[in-house]
Amino acid sequence: MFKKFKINHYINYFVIAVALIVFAILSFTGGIDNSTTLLLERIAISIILAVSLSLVVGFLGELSLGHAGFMCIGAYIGGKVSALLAQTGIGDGIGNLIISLIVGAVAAAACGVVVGIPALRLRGDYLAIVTLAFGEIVKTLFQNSSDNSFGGLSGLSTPRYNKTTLFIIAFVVVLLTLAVIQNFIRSKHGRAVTAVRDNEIAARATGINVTKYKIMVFALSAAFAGIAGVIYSFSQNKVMYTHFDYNYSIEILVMVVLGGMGSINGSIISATLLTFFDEKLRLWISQDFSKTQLAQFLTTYVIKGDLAVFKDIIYALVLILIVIYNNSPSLKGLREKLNLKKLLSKLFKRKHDPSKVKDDEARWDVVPTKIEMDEVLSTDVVIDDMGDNSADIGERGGNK
Amino acid sequence: MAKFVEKIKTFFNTKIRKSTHKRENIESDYVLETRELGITFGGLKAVQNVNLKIKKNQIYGLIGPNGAGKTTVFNLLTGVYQPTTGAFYLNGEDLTGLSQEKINQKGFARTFQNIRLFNNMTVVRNVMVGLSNQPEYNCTEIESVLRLPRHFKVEKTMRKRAKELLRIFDLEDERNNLACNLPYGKQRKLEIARALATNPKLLLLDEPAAGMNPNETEDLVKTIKYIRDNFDMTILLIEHDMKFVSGLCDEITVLNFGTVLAEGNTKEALNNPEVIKAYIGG
Amino acid sequence: MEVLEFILSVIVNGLSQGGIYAMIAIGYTMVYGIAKLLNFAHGDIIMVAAYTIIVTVNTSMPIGVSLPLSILLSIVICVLLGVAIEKVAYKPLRGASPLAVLITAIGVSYLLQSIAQIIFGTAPKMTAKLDLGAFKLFGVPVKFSAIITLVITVLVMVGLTMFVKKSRTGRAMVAVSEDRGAAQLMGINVNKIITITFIIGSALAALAGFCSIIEAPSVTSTFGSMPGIKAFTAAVIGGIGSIPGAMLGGIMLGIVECIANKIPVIAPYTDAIEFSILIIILLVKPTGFLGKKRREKV
Amino acid sequence: MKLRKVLAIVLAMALCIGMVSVFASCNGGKKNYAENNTEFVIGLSGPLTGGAAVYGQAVKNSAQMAVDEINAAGGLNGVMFKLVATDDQHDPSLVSANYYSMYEGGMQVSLGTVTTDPGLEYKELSQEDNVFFLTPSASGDDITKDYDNGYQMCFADGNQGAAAAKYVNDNYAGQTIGAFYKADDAYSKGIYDQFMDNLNDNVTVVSTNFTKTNETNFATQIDTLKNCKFIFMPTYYGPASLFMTQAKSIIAPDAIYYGCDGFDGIDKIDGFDIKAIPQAVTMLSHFNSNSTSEAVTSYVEKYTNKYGTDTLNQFGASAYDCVYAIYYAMKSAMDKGTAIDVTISASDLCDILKSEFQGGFTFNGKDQKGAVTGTNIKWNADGTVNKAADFYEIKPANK
Repeated sequence: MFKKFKINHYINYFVIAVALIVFAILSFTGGIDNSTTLLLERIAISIILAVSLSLVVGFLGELSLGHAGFMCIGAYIGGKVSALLAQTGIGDGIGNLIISLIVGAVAAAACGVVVGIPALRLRGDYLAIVTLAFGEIVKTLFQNSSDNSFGGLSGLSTPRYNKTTLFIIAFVVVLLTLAVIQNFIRSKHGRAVTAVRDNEIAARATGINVTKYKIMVFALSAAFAGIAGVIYSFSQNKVMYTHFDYNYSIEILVMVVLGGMGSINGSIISATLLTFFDEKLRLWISQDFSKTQLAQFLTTYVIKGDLAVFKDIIYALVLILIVIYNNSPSLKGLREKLNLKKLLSKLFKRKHDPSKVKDDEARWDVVPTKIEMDEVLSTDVVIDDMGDNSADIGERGGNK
Repeated sequence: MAKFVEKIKTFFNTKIRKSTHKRENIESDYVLETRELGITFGGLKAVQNVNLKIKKNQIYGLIGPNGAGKTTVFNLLTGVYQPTTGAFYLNGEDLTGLSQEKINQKGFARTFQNIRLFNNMTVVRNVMVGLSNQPEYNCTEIESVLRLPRHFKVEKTMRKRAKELLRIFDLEDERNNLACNLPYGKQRKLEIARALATNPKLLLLDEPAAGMNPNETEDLVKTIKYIRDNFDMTILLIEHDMKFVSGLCDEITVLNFGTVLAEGNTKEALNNPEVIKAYIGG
Repeated sequence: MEVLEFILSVIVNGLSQGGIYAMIAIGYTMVYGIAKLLNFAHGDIIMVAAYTIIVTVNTSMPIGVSLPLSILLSIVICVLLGVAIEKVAYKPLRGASPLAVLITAIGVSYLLQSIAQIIFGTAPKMTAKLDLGAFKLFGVPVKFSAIITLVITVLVMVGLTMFVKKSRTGRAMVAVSEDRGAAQLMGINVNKIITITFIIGSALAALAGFCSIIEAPSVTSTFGSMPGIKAFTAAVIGGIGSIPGAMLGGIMLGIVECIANKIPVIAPYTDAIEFSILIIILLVKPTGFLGKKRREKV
Repeated sequence: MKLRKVLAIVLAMALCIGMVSVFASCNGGKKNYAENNTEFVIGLSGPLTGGAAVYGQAVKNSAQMAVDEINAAGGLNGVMFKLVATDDQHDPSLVSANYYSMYEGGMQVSLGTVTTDPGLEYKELSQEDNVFFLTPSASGDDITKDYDNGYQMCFADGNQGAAAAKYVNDNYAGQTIGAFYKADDAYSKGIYDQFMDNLNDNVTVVSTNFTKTNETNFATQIDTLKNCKFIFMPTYYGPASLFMTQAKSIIAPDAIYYGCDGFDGIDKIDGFDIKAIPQAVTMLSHFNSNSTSEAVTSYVEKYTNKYGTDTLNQFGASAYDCVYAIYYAMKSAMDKGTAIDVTISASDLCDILKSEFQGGFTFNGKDQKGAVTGTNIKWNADGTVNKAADFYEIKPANK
């Protein structure tokens, strides 16, 4: 049995668990500040969001811009349940937490199914705009809810969970998320999902139930986004709908893309780093940087707004540069020269030879994801739309 | 206005079309039998009145010039298109109107003219996807996610079976390569292996020898015969290469402009003057 | 009277708002059709145009000089900016995954917004010189700005349709959007066509910026994002890639928005209604109203 | 393969150790984070970027100006002040991070938040650690409720709404008036709700609102209000000025716009020519930048010289007063013999300031010459401010 244990499949659990234990010990011995626990909470939420979105974007190959919408549902429903439970005998302990997490996840998953249905007919950018629209609709609905249902414009008041220990729960949920999503991906079902991504028509012809898997993936991904939302609601006194706009969905997407689509570990790392730097940069610029001579000069002569804008500029520039560097076809040579993996393998004189790789060690998660434009554009085989474009049917031309 | 009404009518017609055919099983001695199979796109009759009768263990050829409707027949048989007329039966069981997935599960497996592999997956996993619907590899999502023993058992046996299939096609050494990195000929073979993995009763091969050199073609002929003999398989294939067809097929059907031009014994059908005329032109 | 007023104001305001959406949507749809990329920064070009116009108009020049100059200037700046964005951010990614291009576009959008904040600060920039007043039509006040927007929209649409149908470049654009590879083989310079697309798209965005400014003479750094999203919605409703589709989608969205805003009970749900319409239309017709079906060959 | 495993484990370990060493640099518990301070640290969380940044910047600039002045004059018994401002983008969910970074960075006293929504989060956090805050502009009624460590320099929304309702009751009985507010903004909605609650039944109100932070097109709202002669506008000046510009030729020229303290600064906006608005513009406020009082003119002049007129508004004026109020309250306590060391903990300083603010401390500006936002300012037991509000006619109707 132990022979089956593939360490490189579990390294991420290991790292997170070790980090969690270290921080938990520190937290109980009073070794970390509230600002750090808050940051850890945020990182945990980002990781859950990024990993769950990665399931849809990286493994199913569909672009979703409505992830914040699912999170919004989780935050509001879970927060409301938690607030109601807090008034009853259950109080605001761990029981409350578990029930709210489950209810939030189920509510979000139900909405995931609803979004999954259009995903059967639409692909690519069409689906992207539908998911974006979904997120905005959810936001608007909560915005216009009545004061005693979900708080409407003034937001929903939720009990704030003990902030010195919430991050521990959040990271336990991260581990759970990872376990479920990784195990799902590394099973025959995950293979089926990636098959649908790679070639939907062939997947159908191979007997894969595309409908089932698409809806399942959307529901699973939404459920974890909902869980992230519930944790978010525990970390706040108030849940405001404004937090869940499409910019937030895009932020999550950026984490997934920068981490390398289809790479769970990449998503984890980029979610951690982006959240960390987002926080630190914001505070650094408004506190330390603003005291420097350069900042004085800039505010006096160059910029009209506040220095805080610099965070956005740095973020935007880094984003553009990284994406261009990683994806530009003309920089391929440079990329290969500077490839870290290759450099490392040169260092250890190891050559990658696929025929010698043991079966179980072939990578699951790092795949060069490439969504072909035409494939994205096609709405796929919808038989009742045959209409009048008969010219392109049949095997004329026999292209490949 | 009239055009608009017409459009609405066709819109609803296409919706209703699915339900007009009532599935009825028949008595049949054939693995595949089609009756008056046809499809109309808009006003164009792409395929009409195709009556195929394929016996068990036959290798059956479907030939015809470009645009004759061969691939359309394949698409009809595998549920990509729904026929406007007629029906088709697998061992007498009516499969008309079922979804692609269902048809595959009933026992039709196909390859594609323009190869459709799961490019970003390894070779062995391509085949494992094909295996995943077999009852002996049944394992629910819950079992997989919770990593219950069944998951490991299924994965192990599936992988073993996949390797066996790959060995037949000389692909075992390539099993951990990404499918998109295989050379063309091997990609074709992999597609056949994947189709075979779904344990079909009828294998539909769409131009399996396209783009292969004579050596590879010869090899392919052997492999197809091997499949028929060892897997107890019935095979329907589309091909252009006459030598390939005459060396392999027991019977053929010749299509032209969506209608059947000739059918029956390979040699006789190929020597039919109509067929020669259709191929050479005139 | 009430009914007449309602109808008239819906027609005038809805059409002018729709016209603005249509002009932005055309930019989206053309770039999408030809360069196959979702130019998320398109909305921010409107913001740049709006800043340019307000800054120019606020100078001491008489309005008769500064207004035409500002329009001209905004078009020139937007065109240069659009082309620059294309060359710097999108061109290196030609042939890469569309998702990568989308992320870059988002980055460019953030960048433009932050730069605007640095240059102009966060306070809204306003002008008092662009008030065009209103007149009464059947007793209903109608703003001149709405009329001007309508005129500009009609001119742009007619002009663009003519351009695409009649001119060589226009036909080349259609060819590239149909099949880039084949167009290239036919001797069409695809890079040039893509640049021209960005030029036209940016110029239209500048005009849309002008129309928004005369309607509400104030601009902030996020001025373009919501109209951008709405226009993208319009482009998808009309069938992305189709120019008449973008016009149709834009005008439809403008009218829906105007009607929803007029009815107090549903006014808070305006955005939700617009987006629901999008979802419903896409579910019934997955390619939008006038979009082309591209089917995968099997 | 072995190498890879080893490498992976080593990397993982390195990452863990690295993270731990980054995070856990100090030991926690209920400790005094100010023990290494060399200056008194004043904290502030406000929208420095995003849609509401105008207000955040006004507060930050003015508070910095006041701090610089105090330091230039020798600080408090030789101890200088330092302002730490953090960006919350008007998003309550960013407040906790800001708060803890400031608190754990040595903040001893604070100006709370600039806007109300984040302020509600801030008040919960600050009361746990007992940190004193005097907010310049978070005017929500709930800001000072429940706990005793929060005070306001601006009028609470309820008071403003009630005052406006009284004015309307007195002058517009039996008539129809209009109201225009931002429905998802605690400030605007708060005043509006109180206004409606206090209004007599014989006044009919036509209400319209907007929600988007960056809304620039008010055609629909103007259309709704086009027959009103009196329009109550509890919004900030930005949207109000846009409304007026767009409504210039639609709303009757003899109509009156009536705003609250958020209106202040409306006549100073670059590109907005208030004289071109035919209607009268009036407001109820604690700050009028056109006032001739010495405190106001000196503040306006200094601010304009340093930061221009773009962000000159009552938020800033109020923040300027806040810093001085804290300064004089500390001074007053020291004069009474209470020792305030530079390393005093936030909680201890909070107790001192609370007893000052509840013990009859009166703030009357720099050198007792009158503050920018009022004279002889006192605080009620519930933390709300007690000062006079003035009714200003910013601009009379043309003709």
